[in-house]
Amino acid sequence: MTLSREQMAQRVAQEIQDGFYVNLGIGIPTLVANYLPAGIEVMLQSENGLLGMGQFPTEETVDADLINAGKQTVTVAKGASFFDSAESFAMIRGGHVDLTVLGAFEVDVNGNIASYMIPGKLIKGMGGAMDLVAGAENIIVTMTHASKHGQSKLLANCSLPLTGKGCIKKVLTDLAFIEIKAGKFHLIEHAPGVTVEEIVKLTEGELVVPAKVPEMKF
Amino acid sequence: MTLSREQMAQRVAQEIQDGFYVNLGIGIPTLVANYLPAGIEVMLQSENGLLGMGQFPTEETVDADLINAGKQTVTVAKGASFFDSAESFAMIRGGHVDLTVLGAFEVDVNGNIASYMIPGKLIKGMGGAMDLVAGAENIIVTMTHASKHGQSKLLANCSLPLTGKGCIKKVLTDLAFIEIKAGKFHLIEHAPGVTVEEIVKLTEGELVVPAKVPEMKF
Amino acid sequence: MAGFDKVVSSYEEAMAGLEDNMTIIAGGFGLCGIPENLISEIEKRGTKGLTIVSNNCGVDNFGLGLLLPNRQIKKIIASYVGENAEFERQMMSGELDVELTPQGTLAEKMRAGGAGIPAFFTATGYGTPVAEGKEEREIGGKHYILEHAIKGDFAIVKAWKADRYGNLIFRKTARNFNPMAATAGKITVVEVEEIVESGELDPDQIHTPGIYVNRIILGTFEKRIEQRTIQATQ
Amino acid sequence: MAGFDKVVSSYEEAMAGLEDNMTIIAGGFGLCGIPENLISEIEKRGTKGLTIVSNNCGVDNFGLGLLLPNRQIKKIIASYVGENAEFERQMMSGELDVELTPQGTLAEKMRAGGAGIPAFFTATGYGTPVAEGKEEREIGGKHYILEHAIKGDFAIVKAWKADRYGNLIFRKTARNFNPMAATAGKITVVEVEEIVESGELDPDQIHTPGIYVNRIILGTFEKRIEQRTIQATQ
Repeated sequence: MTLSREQMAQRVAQEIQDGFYVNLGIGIPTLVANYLPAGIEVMLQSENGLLGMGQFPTEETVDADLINAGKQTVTVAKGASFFDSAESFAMIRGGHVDLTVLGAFEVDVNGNIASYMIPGKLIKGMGGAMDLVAGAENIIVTMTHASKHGQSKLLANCSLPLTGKGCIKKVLTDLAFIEIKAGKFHLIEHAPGVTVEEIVKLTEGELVVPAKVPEMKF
Repeated sequence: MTLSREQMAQRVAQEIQDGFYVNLGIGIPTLVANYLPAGIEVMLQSENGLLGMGQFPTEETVDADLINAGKQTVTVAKGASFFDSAESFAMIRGGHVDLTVLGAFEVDVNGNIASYMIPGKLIKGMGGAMDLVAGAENIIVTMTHASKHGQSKLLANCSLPLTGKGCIKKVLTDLAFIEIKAGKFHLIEHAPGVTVEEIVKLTEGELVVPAKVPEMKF
Repeated sequence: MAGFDKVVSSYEEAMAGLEDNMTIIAGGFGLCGIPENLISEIEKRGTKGLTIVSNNCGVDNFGLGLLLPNRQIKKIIASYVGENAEFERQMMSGELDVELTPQGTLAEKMRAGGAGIPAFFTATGYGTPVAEGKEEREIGGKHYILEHAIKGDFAIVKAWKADRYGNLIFRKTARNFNPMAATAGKITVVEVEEIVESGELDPDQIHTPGIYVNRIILGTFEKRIEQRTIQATQ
Repeated sequence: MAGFDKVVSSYEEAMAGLEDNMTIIAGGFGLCGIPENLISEIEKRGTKGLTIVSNNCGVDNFGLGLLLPNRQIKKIIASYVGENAEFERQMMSGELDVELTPQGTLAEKMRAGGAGIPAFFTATGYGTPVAEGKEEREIGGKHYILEHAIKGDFAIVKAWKADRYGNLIFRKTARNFNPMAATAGKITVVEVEEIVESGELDPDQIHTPGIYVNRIILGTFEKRIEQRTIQATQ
């Protein structure tokens, strides 16, 4: 059984520690906020200029001047602050965000990531993704392990134009939790009901498989 | 009769236009604020983080958290703002200040200025002077025309280490108002009671003297 | 205009001096904090050949998207240009030149333009298409590319409050690119929801000092919401 | 310390981890807005071989000047180091290494350190002794030199108010270098005059977001005035 989007978010959430400042990208990363471990405090950074993002507003509290990086209306959490875009990316580029979670099309054994552009298709832009991957010390990429047609997204070399070079160390897919070290993928955990063989088959880049691969816990 | 410090300040003040943002250095430049033409509004920038510097405080209003770049206690004028040092020098370096007035040891025909360091003497530092001369479009240097020993301070080449290169276009001395253009000094006005000959004698760098040199008006 | 009073009374006056082929730096993120009436004034003037520097390009019938139907924009420098069918058409047909720039780099380029920093190194974009044609350098064992400052003939800015001297306060995430844009225009025009007398704003709480601002105009704003997202009621 | 509560209860705890030969970035301009008790704690600890990055170096018996008698400072990076006899003695004798840096460049180097910008070009210092050994470049017909970012093992900062999460508000010109210093330390320690509960500060009015701050301590301050200048009474 491959992980659902919610399970992927749930597994990523386990990596978050008390007192972390976290930037969550659009898509699965956004769902991570719903699965934070009990008893820990986290502040969400939104790169359009907000530290301490809260829940979505009610009809009564919706405010056009208060949105997140996905352009959705939001609210603020206790202790939040607003700032301009230069300051926001100073935080990101300067490595002050403890964890960044974002999606991707492809990742390779050298930690390269491709996530913003498919040649021939409409190019909408990289937004803040290039800044996030270049600045964060700690990034988790969330994506499906392979395309619908069974093509691996964990490659020896990214085939698409890069969003960042040599910056990804952790990937959470619907099949596995993988670390990238010294030019290789390392299998850290497999999803419940997914065999190591299936993971190996769908991983194009060199994958180091330890003798015993733990199953993800939820 | 050479100009007094107050007269020098008074002449410089005539160059200030309504709505100017002005940075005044320590010494004679500071006195300029006392001679602003009637009916004009000026905002004084202090590079330690204040736009809209006011008068000195009274005993009652003195505040250790409110000083100018000369470390004197001050007050704020109407419409003032505080900001950090990076923002302050963004204003200066970015050319947003309309007029900068500062002192110097020497100026030369190429617009070079030496104002912060005399080799062999104690070096206290350049403070914000290098930023001010590199960033301002419009600078007036105020200094005596020559040393007490009669040595010209308007030179063919500055002899002291530079504060800035090719950045000075106007000099107001106790003898004359001088512009620097195309590698030469140009005599614009003489001080009342000072002859053109005296000025020529005390100007080491090449000085262009027009047929008729107006006398400064106060 | 005497002294520091920067308030103008019409949008026509606010954008006076705008000419074909100028560069305009605009504040705003998505449709949040955009100078919507200044954009409408540019549409009305029909100015052509513009280079626009803005994080996004509005939507089909709002924000900077309004400048597309009459092909007023020659080039746009932006980080994300999604939600706009006419934009896509002009981009695909080559009528519109699009220079994609990472969001943080774009913000820093505007800041640098205002701050007299002509160029800076950043890791953002190293090893990506953004690095093409740019100088690369290793500093302290990490790779960087050189990015240059951006300045505009005009900057168009939306703030919440201003005093008559042009001191600005922004509100919530409508701040975004506006403070940097304000510093980077030869002429900086700001539209606001409220103008107060000089001296009424706390000097410690001003986001943008008036020195960067040339003109202030009082506006009314639609503030369209792009992704209205409401909590499920309990 | 749970969650984001960054308040510590002693100066000893505030400076825990400080070791010989570390680099400390300090806020303050002259004696205005200096972290005076954090400096005293460093004096008390007797830490040696320090590199100090600060606009000034205090006076003989106050501020960073307190670190001179026991020769705790190996090197100082500053823009102006005037008013201090012991400083002059150590500088002239070569016991103290002084790197003079223009004030605006110093502020920008600290900001760059915090913002992940490793180096930037500036016109400041071009053609002067400051340019020696630095890369020069002509950009758009103007001359610039390349300056590099500064980061510290510690940053010591004085703010006016903080909430428990480390969000900071500065007061008047005591702000100066403090916000940049706060971004540039691996460990940033802030002493303040008042600590409020999180959520009490207006999110629009925070000068330094708590993400940059590691420790907060409540202090009492002498706030010595260097040039007490009073208006002549009328």
